[in-house]
Amino acid sequence: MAGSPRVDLSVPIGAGRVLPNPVMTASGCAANGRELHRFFDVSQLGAFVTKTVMMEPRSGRGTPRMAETASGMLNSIGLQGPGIRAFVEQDLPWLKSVGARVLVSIAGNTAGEFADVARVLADSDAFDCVVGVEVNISCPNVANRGLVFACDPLSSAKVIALVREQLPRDVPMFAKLTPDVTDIVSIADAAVKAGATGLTMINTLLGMVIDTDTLRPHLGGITGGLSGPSIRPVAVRALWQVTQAMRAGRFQTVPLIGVGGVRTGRDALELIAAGATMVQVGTATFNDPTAPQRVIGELETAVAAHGVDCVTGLVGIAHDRMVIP
Amino acid sequence: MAGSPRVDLSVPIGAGRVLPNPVMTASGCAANGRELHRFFDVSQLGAFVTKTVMMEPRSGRGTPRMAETASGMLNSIGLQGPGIRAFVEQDLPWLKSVGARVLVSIAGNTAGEFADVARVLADSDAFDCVVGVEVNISCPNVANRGLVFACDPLSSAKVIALVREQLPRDVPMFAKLTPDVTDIVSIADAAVKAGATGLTMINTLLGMVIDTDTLRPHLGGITGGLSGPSIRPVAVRALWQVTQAMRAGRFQTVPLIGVGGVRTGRDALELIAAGATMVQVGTATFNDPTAPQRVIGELETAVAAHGVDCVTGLVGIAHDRMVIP
Amino acid sequence: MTPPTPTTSGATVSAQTSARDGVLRVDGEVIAIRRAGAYHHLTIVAPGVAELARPGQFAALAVGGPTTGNLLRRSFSIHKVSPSGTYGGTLDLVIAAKGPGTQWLTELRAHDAVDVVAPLGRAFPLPTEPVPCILVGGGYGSAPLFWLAEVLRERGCPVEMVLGAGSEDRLFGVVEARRAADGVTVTTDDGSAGHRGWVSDVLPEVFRRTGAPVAYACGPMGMLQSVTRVAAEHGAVAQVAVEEAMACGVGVCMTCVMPVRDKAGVTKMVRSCVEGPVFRGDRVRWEAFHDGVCGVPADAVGAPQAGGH
Amino acid sequence: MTPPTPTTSGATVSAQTSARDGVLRVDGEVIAIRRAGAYHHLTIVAPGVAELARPGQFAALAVGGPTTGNLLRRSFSIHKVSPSGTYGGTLDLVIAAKGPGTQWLTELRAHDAVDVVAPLGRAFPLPTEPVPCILVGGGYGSAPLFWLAEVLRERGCPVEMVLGAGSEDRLFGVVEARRAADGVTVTTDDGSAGHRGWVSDVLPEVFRRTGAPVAYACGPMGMLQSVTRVAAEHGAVAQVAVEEAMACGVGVCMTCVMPVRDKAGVTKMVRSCVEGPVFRGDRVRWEAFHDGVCGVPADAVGAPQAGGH
Ligand SMILES: Cc1cc2nc3c(=O)[nH]c(=O)nc-3n(C[C@H](O)[C@H](O)[C@H](O)COP(=O)(O)OP(=O)(O)OC[C@H]3O[C@@H](n4cnc5c(N)ncnc54)[C@H](O)[C@@H]3O)c2cc1C
Ligand SMILES: Cc1cc2nc3c(=O)[nH]c(=O)nc-3n(C[C@H](O)[C@H](O)[C@H](O)COP(=O)(O)OP(=O)(O)OC[C@H]3O[C@@H](n4cnc5c(N)ncnc54)[C@H](O)[C@@H]3O)c2cc1C
Ligand SMILES: Cc1cc2nc3c(=O)[nH]c(=O)nc-3n(C[C@H](O)[C@H](O)[C@H](O)COP(=O)(O)O)c2cc1C
Ligand SMILES: Cc1cc2nc3c(=O)[nH]c(=O)nc-3n(C[C@H](O)[C@H](O)[C@H](O)COP(=O)(O)O)c2cc1C
Ligand code: FES
Ligand code: FES
Repeated sequence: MAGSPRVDLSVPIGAGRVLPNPVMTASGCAANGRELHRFFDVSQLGAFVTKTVMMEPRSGRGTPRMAETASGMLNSIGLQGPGIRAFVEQDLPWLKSVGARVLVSIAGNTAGEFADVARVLADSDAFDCVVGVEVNISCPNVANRGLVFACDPLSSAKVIALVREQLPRDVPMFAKLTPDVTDIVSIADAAVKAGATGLTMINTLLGMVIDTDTLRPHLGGITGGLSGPSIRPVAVRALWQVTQAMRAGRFQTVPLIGVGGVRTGRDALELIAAGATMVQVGTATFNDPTAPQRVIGELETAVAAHGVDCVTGLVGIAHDRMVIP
Repeated sequence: MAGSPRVDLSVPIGAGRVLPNPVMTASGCAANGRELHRFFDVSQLGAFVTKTVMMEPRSGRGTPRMAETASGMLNSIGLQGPGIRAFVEQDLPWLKSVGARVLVSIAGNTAGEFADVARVLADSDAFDCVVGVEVNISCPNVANRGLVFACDPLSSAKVIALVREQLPRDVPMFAKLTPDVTDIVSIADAAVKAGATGLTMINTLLGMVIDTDTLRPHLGGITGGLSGPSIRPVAVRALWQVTQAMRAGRFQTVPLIGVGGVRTGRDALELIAAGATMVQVGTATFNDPTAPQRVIGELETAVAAHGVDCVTGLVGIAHDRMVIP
Repeated sequence: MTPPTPTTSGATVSAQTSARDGVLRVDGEVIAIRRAGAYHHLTIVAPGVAELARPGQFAALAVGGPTTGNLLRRSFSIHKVSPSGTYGGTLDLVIAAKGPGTQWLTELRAHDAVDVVAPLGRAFPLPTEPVPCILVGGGYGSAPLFWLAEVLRERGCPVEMVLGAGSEDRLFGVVEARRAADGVTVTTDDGSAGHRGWVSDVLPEVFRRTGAPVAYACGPMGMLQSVTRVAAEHGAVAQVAVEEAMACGVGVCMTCVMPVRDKAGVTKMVRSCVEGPVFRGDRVRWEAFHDGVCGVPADAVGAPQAGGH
Repeated sequence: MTPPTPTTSGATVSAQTSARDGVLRVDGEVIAIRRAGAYHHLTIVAPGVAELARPGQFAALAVGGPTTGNLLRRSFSIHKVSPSGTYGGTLDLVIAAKGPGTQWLTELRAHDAVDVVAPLGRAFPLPTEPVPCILVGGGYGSAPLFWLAEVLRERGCPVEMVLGAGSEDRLFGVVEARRAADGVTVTTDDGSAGHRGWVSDVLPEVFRRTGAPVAYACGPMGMLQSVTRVAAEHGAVAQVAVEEAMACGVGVCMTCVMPVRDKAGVTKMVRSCVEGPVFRGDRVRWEAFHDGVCGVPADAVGAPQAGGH
């Protein structure tokens, strides 16, 4: 880092824990570490966020699983993964071995399954490299007509409360929210009150592409999740609204992880200014496999350019800088 | 149109009326006609959709009112307009004079104001050039904490029912929906049951941009509406879901107008394949002022390339063409 | 649907546009691009535009090519036009590389395609009498003034130019000014060329010396405001070309508005792309502008009411 | 954070990537681009890639430049590499212009920048004995085969090539093939060159004549499936390089999966970008592919259960 400006990039993730910088991978956009480690040392990240893991191994959906869209893409993976047991036996120990701080993303088909996954994780040998758990409630609830948990405050609260019981108190727990709701603040509120020590926003938007040659849905799974720079304005807005609500005292202030369309250090700073303490880099990694690491350096430069020596000084700053002419 | 393939582009807009082609401008993206008429004859359009007009003249918001985003933009105009009386005295007669078929977009601060606007319109001299009314319920409801009407089935239904009473039965009436809801099908359902003879989808997504130089919201109005190709996958998905629900008999089948990110004839065809009978061209007009007219020709070519001689044959076609391997 | 009309240079014009309407969408072609201090000077073949354009109007260029994620056109004052027969006419612009759009434009090479909509907006109104005129340009804001100077002198108006910028490299056209004007004053904030200071520091003297009843100005908003003030102090009218962020440039989006008084003194939020970019400076509600944001004056037509919309 | 290392040609390499890891992200530079029938042949300076690459691997190129709305890289088989000292090594690709990304790439000019990630994926496994080999290429699918032929012949393997395409202009490298192989058979669907028909029509004869125990193939999925079938009928193994839509190319997104049996016969949805693009043809569950869509076989690990997820 010779020649870089001196900026303290460290940020609190909750429960008294501190990350050396606010930049993370995004779940499902970095697999479980080995592949990106060929491009940069994943222990340099604030945290490495793993692909959402469920109880059992899952094949995911058929293909095509992706469609490129204007400044973004759709994906329909179907939460392919090895299952939590294989994850704690193979993936987590590897991440620990390279010195990564890990934010583990978990999900379940039912609220109970979320808790089961959390228990296996908490009991695992390599759990000490885990700096937090991200509860991906933006996935379908089999018990509720496949409706996404995070579309409903009650379902969200139930999952969060059950997972909370399985995790040691000193492990931060983030609820990952979907933007596809009428009122994201009410979901945030429910998650925090149920025990989430932080929130991750946003997951993908539900979208669809129809192939105009074949005139049928492009994705095997018909609809998919929209991600990339195209959705950044929605992420900024969601972070802004939830930060406003916390500042207004509607519910307890918790750290936010911003995600959605971050490609550069400036993009990361935009999410931070809206209220995020930490930032994840997702789809941009497909454009540039070095993106998560590159963003750390670019963010440092961008923060320094504002003459502050500590990134936490800019968290939510845009709320204090409104010009009312 | 010499050399063009022979395709019947005419489409039913409802109440027995037929448009010569399915392509329209989008409300707020074409002003009230004069400006685009310098680039092409607006009477060539299936219909010309006017800027949403309210009861009184409105100055709209301060500036900046726009921010460019990845493959899209944010706007925060604040429904600037001359008020319905000036509209029916100056704008509508001009549109009539050039032979345009007009879809008039209206809104109100309260449900009652929507009805008042509709009444003045229906009583106006040039009303015979009006082929339908688009009720922009994606605007804030002053009586309900500024919550957007279309975020709530009851508020939506109330507006639609009141406007319906003011319009002659043979005037098609479209409810314009916002995608910023947990369940767009339930809003569509409420609007149709309340008397909407069609639906327009989608209005902009709520978004926000923070200027990373000044670290404050870029727009004077803080948040704004996201539009452009970046949101097309969300429009396609919304049209798909509502068409699915109508095909499943959840509510009466009505014609849909697709809008969101259409830039080319192929984009228009994508929305048609998802279920739209008509298509509006919005933000793309800013990139190319001839876009709405260009899309007519491109759509004709795209339809012909599929070997069908009538665009209505492709409405919702993707629902019939799914491959389940 | 009617195919565009090809021209000798390969540039095409949208068929529906016609000279009657005063504006064209043209598939243009860069024929020359060269540096000019901190700026790039582009010459674009754009058949038909030259015949329609007048000084003060602007052109809106699409940026980024077929894969672009930047959808909005970028606007530039027309520096000059020449209705030469061979190419069907050219258009000159002076562009400062700033964000992604202007960066892309300034990296174009000869023979690259560029999509142009022009001419747009209201031109500088010309005096009916051969009165002395002062032309004030800030940075690249001087670009449209040389052509204006030429037109004014053709009408017998003596022309004084005042060019200002932050530093010498950000001045545009000082040499050209000496040819185009009867007198030239230069200022730079850092004193690297001409007088150290702002154009408003030297303007009073120029007004006194020339007795000009009108000043034409193009440049940053702050400068336009002070030109308006100094003009008023000398009993003159300022015609200022503003630069508001524009999404469409053609009058359909309502993003480019500013509070401007009409003849009757009523303030409306008017579109600077069609009712401007040239406004009478004394009609602009300068006090509404503050730090990059512009509010709606409370007395503007349809202004938000307290507790209202 | 450490700045990229500039090379003589101006191309830079991401500092964190290193040869140890077997893959690089390189700011490459086009040094030549020329048409080859229906395709474009690009030569790119990409220091370090040549030393790492083996036949069958691919490169993923970013498209559209700084303003691009197309974020995903496009993948191309590596046609050849040369670790020449002056430039720090070059990489050759053969690209068919199809959608916006390949269109942009094929319109690049010499000295344009292009962002390359390479080499990626699993190379063609080489026989340990000097056995005869059949190399089958469909369309631009022949691009990686000449380099493979060279490597095989260095090991003493006689090489037969079969090149097929829809029409003559879509054949790639027929002339090169005559030099690179001991025998060449050409087919076109329309008979415009070689035998009229598909490669699978002529393959049985080639297997009989050469007695090859292995065939290498690259081309459309349908062709790979029939090469696999014909190989099996002749007691041979097919090594096929597939082409699945890829969002990342580096193994992190899970979009490029296919149902493939492992050694134990268990079917998994495996990533074709890291576990492929070269697979043993008899391991691929071809029956799951249908009309551009691929389902998850019911016996695959973690397959959706009836009524389940
Ligand atoms: C009438 C008019 C005449 C102009 N004449 C010139 C000229 O002769 N030479 C010159 O270099 N520049 C001129 N400008 C400014 C020029 O349009 C902007 O610098 C340019 O649009 C910025 O684009 P960008 O991609 O570099 O920046 P970005 O910041 O990426 O632009 C983002 C968006 O904001 C808009 N925008 C940003 N800044 C401005 C601005 N100052 N004015 C209008 N829109 C803006 C852009 O059009 C774009 O839509 C003029 C502007 C106007 C309105
Ligand atoms: C391992 C591998 C090797 C390849 N080798 C070559 C080669 O040597 N020469 C060549 O011309 N082409 C090759 N292809 C195909 C090439 O990648 C696609 O034609 C190209 O990505 C299409 O991009 P586009 O912008 O033209 O099309 P678009 O349709 O705009 O592409 C949209 C998206 O879909 C993806 N995509 C579309 N078609 C394909 C496809 N067939 N394979 C993979 N991704 C696709 C693109 O990467 C992009 O993300 C190869 C593909 C793979 C996977
Ligand atoms: C291919 C792909 C797979 C994803 N898988 C997951 C996942 O397993 N769990 C999850 O919480 N989010 C998943 N996401 C969502 C991302 O983590 C992120 O929230 C979203 O993509 C927005 O960020 P981006 O625009 O930076 O990609 C996935 C996104 C993509 C593109
Ligand atoms: C500048 C601007 C102004 C708009 N004004 C209105 C409006 O007054 N009424 C309305 O119903 N929709 C309005 N819209 C939304 C559009 O009509 C359209 O629904 C939306 O932009 C999505 O389509 P697009 O992606 O083609 O622009 C506006 C959009 C833009 C960009
Ligand atoms: S820029 Fe669109 S109305 Fe002026
Ligand atoms: S393309 Fe992303 S995992 Fe293969």
